[in-house]
Amino acid sequence: MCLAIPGKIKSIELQYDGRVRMAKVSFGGITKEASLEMLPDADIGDYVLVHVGVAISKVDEEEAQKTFKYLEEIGELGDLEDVDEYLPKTDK
Amino acid sequence: MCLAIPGKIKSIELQYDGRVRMAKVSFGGITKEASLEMLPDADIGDYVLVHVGVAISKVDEEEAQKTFKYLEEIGELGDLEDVDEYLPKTDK
Amino acid sequence: MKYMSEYRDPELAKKILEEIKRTVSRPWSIMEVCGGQTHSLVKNGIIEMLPDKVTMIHGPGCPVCVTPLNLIDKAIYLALEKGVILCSFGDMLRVPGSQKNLLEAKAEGGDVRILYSPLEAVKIAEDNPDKEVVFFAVGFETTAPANALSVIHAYRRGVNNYSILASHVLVPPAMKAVIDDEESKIDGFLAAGHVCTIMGNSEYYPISAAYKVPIVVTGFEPLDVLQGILMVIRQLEQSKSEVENQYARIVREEGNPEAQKVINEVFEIRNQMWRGIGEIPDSGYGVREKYAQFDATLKYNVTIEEAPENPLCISGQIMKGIKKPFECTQFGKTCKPTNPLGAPMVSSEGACAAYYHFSGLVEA
Amino acid sequence: MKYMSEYRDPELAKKILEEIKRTVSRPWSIMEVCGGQTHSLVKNGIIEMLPDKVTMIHGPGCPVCVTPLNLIDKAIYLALEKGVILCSFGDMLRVPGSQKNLLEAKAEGGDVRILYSPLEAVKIAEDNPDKEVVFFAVGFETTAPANALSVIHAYRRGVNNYSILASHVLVPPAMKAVIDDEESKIDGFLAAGHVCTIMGNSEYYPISAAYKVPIVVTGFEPLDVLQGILMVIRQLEQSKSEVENQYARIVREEGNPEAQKVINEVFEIRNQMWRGIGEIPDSGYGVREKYAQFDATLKYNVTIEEAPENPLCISGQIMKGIKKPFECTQFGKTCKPTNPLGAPMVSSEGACAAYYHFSGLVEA
Amino acid sequence: MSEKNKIRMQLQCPMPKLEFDVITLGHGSGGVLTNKLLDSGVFDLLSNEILDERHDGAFIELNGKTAFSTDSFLVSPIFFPGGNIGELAINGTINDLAMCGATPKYLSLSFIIEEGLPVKEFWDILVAIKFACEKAGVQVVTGDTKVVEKGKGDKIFINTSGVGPIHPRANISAKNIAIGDKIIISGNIASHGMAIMSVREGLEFDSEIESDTTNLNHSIIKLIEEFGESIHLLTDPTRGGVATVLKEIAQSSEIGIDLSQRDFPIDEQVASACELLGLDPLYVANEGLFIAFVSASKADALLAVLQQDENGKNARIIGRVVEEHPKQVIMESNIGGKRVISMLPGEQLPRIC
Amino acid sequence: MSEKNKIRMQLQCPMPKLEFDVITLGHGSGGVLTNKLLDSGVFDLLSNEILDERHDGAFIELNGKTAFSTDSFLVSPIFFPGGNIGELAINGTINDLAMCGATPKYLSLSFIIEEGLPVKEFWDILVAIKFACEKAGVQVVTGDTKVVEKGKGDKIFINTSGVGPIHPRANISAKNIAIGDKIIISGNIASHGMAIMSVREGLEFDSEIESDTTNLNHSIIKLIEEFGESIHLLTDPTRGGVATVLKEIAQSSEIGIDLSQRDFPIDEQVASACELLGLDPLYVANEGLFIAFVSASKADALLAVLQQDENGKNARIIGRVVEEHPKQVIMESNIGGKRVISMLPGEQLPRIC
Ligand code: SF4
Ligand code: SF4
Ligand SMILES: [Mg+2]
Ligand SMILES: [Mg+2]
Ligand SMILES: [Mg+2]
Ligand SMILES: [Mg+2]
Ligand SMILES: [Mg+2]
Ligand SMILES: [Mg+2]
Ligand SMILES: [Mg+2]
Ligand SMILES: [Mg+2]
Ligand SMILES: [Mg+2]
Ligand SMILES: [Mg+2]
Repeated sequence: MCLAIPGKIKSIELQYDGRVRMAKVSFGGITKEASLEMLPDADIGDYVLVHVGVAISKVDEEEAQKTFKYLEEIGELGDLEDVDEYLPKTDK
Repeated sequence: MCLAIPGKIKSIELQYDGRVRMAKVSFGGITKEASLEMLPDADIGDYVLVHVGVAISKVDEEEAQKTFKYLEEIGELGDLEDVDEYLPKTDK
Repeated sequence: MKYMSEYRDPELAKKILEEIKRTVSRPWSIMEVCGGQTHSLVKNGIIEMLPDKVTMIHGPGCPVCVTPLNLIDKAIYLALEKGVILCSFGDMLRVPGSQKNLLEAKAEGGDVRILYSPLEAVKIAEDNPDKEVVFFAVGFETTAPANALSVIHAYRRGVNNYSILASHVLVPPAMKAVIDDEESKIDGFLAAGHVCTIMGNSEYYPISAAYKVPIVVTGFEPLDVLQGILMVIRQLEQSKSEVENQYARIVREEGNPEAQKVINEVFEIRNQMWRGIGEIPDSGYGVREKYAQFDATLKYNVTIEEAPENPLCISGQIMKGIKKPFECTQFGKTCKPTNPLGAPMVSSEGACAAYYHFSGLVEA
Repeated sequence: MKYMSEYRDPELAKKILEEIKRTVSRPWSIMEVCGGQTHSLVKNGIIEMLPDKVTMIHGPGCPVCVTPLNLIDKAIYLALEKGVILCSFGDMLRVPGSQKNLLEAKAEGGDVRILYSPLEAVKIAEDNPDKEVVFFAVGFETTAPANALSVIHAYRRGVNNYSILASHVLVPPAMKAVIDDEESKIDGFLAAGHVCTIMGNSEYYPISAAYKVPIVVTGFEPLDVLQGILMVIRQLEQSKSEVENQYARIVREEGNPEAQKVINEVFEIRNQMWRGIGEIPDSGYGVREKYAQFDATLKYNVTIEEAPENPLCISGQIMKGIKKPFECTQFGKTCKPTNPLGAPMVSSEGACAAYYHFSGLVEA
Repeated sequence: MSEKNKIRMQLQCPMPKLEFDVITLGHGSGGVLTNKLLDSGVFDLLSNEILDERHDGAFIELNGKTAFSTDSFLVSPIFFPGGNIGELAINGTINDLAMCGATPKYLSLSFIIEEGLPVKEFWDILVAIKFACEKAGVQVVTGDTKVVEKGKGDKIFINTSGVGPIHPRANISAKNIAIGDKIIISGNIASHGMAIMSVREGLEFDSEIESDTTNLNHSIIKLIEEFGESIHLLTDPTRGGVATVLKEIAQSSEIGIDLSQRDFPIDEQVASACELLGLDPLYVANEGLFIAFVSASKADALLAVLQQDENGKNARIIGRVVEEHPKQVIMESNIGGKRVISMLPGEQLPRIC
Repeated sequence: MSEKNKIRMQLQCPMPKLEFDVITLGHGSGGVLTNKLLDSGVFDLLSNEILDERHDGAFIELNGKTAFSTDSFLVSPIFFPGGNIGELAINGTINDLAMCGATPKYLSLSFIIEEGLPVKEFWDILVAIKFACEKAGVQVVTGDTKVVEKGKGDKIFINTSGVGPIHPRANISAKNIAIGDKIIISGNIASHGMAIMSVREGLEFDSEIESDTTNLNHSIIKLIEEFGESIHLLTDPTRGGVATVLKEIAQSSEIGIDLSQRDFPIDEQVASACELLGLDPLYVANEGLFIAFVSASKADALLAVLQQDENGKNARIIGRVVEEHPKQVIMESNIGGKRVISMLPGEQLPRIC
């Protein structure tokens, strides 16, 4: 349910008589417009989660690493050289 | 203009709540319905001229021979054995 | 078919032609009033068989050709913009309106239906109660009774989603208008047999008397037309100007009184626009007030700007017999059946199209 | 794609699985509330990878599946009989109404359009001022803000030919309804990450406390789901019943206040029919009076008889986790994705369809 | 196809029980439903070793000079007196191949179905296809089925393409036409088009008129075997009718054609129907008719043989190739007048008023 | 076709001046307008000796084992990133022939045009057809053009059928598939379908995704020349995508197939677009892609050769034929789970909610 995917804001413009901030969001190289009405402080460069044309959340980079930290915590990453390897990389 | 062709009334029935006499008219073997509202005294077996679904005239058998009589008159049928040859034949 | 095939006999045709040749002593111009007669002349190659002294002039008797441009535009508008089921006779579909024809409107998605009879249109209206059905009721006196009948049927049966877009034209006023034109050179008329079937012959006596022209009520088969021509020539050669009836097997002196009654019930005489000719007083039928609800012109109150006719088209002169189609500068060049500039190029009964198709003058 | 691909790492997945195996000591039934999670489980083959002691129960979190039959019939009626442009998300189109689905309505000539976003529908309405445009606004809390936004856009811009046919369902009341069922055997929940993105976590504390169930707000990628499962199991094994947030990269404790504002502006909470489950109090959103003109249910006042669900379909029990799809007598026999008897066989997020497609149990 | 034949065929080919009543979009999606349709037994009607391979294409054997032809068939209504669109599509391509002097052998068959077509109608079409193929001795070896939404098609369109070896004695080419060639028509004109008209809404009439759709390949091969190179050109006057096809030939080959209206064979009912609707039979479509340009010296002999054939009973010489008026077709009317024959400017419309 | 190519083609092929802007019913009537369209110069693009004969069929020469295939093409929109319906129709049949191990040689081309199609669009389609034919080395030798009323078609449908000699070293048949065969895919999946999606109204997105439509015949013949009988089966996963085609093969040949999701080549943008719309790329249509079943011993060598080919740069081994689970296709997911691959139940719909 509620298919939503994270993308990076490439540009922002005002539409609908200047009332609405609309972003061009890049998802792995493809671009789609999304309304920023739910994220007043989202800015160019931010990663946002987009659902049916509306950005509904900013991705928290720090929290994004928690899954990997959690695994490290439970000892399962003990044999991995470096946690960083699994952390989100910067998108081209 | 006013394409109309002669056909023979095969049957008559009342339609439109019994108000209208409609005929099945045969034209060289094909059959099409025609209203008899303009020909109150047309009957089965009569040849009628039909235009856009309405019978507008009964063919006068006697007059039909006039063309051939006329030709005879003007002397042009003189060398024909028999005028009858050119007169309308009974349709199958 | 009985009463048709026998009037196509080649031997007899030849004999009448010989008699025509024998009879004619000087040039005569004869107008066949009716497009059906034009069709018969060209389809059977009669024009070329006639002696040079006999010139046939193709009259205005093609209702499809004289239906005003504006009315075609209205029919198209009703089909495309008002979403009505627009019913019509087939040959009306290719007649150009100012922008397009009904065939194109149909191709663009308009519900345009070709019917054999206006009575069918009333049935379609009954079968489609939540649609409006309009019949494009063109025609001469011959067709007026059937169109009127459709209104009576709808009236009787309470079919309120039916109406007609009427354009009825009357032959005798047109004949007068044609012969009144100073350039006209008509010596005699073949009157339209099927029009007379309805109206009888009485309307022609005053014309024949006033203009001193022979008028022969004539049928449509080759022998009919040839005999009609012969009868006119005989009168001309004898300086007579009478009304004769070549087509007596079909046409009664008084016409068809029942049909006249039906016409009178639904229609009244009014001035009428003739495409290519202009307005002719008392030359058309309009729907009477009693049946106003079946008059599509009132029902939809569509105002469409009068579009100008193509100025290069001389169809008026063609229909008055002043010029022949091949005297038109556009004939066969910019104006062809695939791209008609004027109405006479559209219907195969139109003088220009008839010439284009059947005569030896042009290349397809 | 960043923030997706890294959560699909096979090595890490294996490690979490091993930790799950190590942790679990007795059988647990965990409901993933959201159809997106179900999809992830089956598409990635996770269910078979889990230890036998862990049973996943597929919850009611597929809005497409729980949209009332009657509302689908209404949407079809609007498309076919009222001639509106009916816009919808794609997966709604194959959901069976009582007679047919929207895809069939489209195939029958209805103007049914698949859109990515409800905001597009407002644009379509603006571009087609002489047409009515209806957006079939289904969804959970995640989608409600976008649907509400479309109404606000239309309101602001005076787009009066736009309305929504709304069917919004709320997750927490459904979770309660499911766990309240006496046959229910749910030990813990993976809460729907994207719903929480909007609403935050606060609604789950009372549930977790009242029913003594661990609730872990969880994402949708394989690592997310696996980690969520592990977190639930850890709590269960330690007899805890807390609310945890596996999906903190996206979900804030308080949710998205702007989105909540937009929802509140346009919608109010009301009772809601859930297909296959029945009416659940306070489990849906209706359009507020201020925006009544954009409410298609009021605008068209369509009354369509409630059609009975197929009595053989046990979709209610499926969605409550009481039964597995293959325990349905119709599963894979009369009921298949090509001929779904109930909604869970329709959307590929529906529990029955997910099982049908991706699990090893059936032949296509 | 006559009523009797139709009933016989339906008895021989009872429709399999199916899960669906109408063809839906899914049946053309390439997925489960497409396969279900393929496996439903519906297509078993056409089963043969080559088709049953169900590969991306068919494996066939051909050696030497081959004819290859294609046509898409749209006809409304799809069922009409004397046949349906199925046999029309088969016979159409078979006849085009025959006109090349070939023995039609393998056909492809491609459907574009408008969603909502009753499976029963599809079945009836396939049954007609089956029998048409059997009668002509051809096989459908490869096919395709697509489905379009309502309003994006018209019940069913069928494309057939076909191949077949050219008869060694055949030498068919417009280039072979010579001054003096006789023009032979194989039978009554205008039957197909008037059969369609007889069931067109708003124009319908009762008649015994049936479409003349049939396969001409056996008749043609017989003629070629006997008259070989004397047959200069073969063509089937389908859309546009006899007039259009002859005018096309006159123009492209720069020859003159003289025709005699009197000699055109036409069924009385068909002629009457043309009178009723104001149509010229010369422009009405035919389906099971051919025109042959034959060297003058062999024309009578060929005509005699053709008149013995079931497809040539009403065959007649209707005209000849002349040196005069190149590119022009001139017809002597029944009463001896002359008229020039041009092409149909568009679809012929009933002329009523 | 890239933008650059498109512009080059348009420069090379300026449209002739025509009397008409749109295709109308008359152009399909078989009469004057049909001839006018044929003579307008529009079709000169495809001119060749055989086609120019303009007979009822084409005269061609074929010797021995031949492949014969047909397909009707409907695509909306008719112009899409990377191509248009014209080249799609040419490449589609070329590829079906190639999948038979044949060298495509002669094509038929049949149009069903919805009234109102701008002639300019028709021209652009013909230009694409011309270049696709040239690239593949095939000739259109026979054709047909029909026009339907508005609302009875969808801009343009194209049927192509084709024939070509089967390569003497080819032995393509599902019967040759053996346990252990490797399954090779020639390139990235799902590009065509997602290129279409990217311009579907209401779903559109910006991307560099282009349809993969291309002719595969040269690539295939090269492989056959080198690997002959080791290539057991060839097929192009068009409608229904890779999943559907493999499931069909597994079912009809009663073999098991194991796939590895990890090994499927896919363009990042295409993958992202699938995520955005909730589509499974395994079910998305391809046009210039093929799947080969190759005997295990030759698979790596073949892959190496294929990867040198312009149509095989991204080729990969994606699975193998197994004895277990006959008729089933089982895929190991990225994270190591297993799922059964079934056929698409109908058209795949964007899954958003
Ligand atoms: S040829 Fe054309 S332009 Fe000239 S008068 Fe006739 S209709 Fe008008
Ligand atoms: S398998 Fe079908 S009938 Fe059974 S519960 Fe699922 S949807 Fe209902
Ligand atoms: Mg293929
Ligand atoms: Mg052909
Ligand atoms: Mg043909
Ligand atoms: Mg195919
Ligand atoms: Mg239709
Ligand atoms: Mg032909
Ligand atoms: Mg094919
Ligand atoms: Mg193909
Ligand atoms: Mg053709
Ligand atoms: Mg359309």
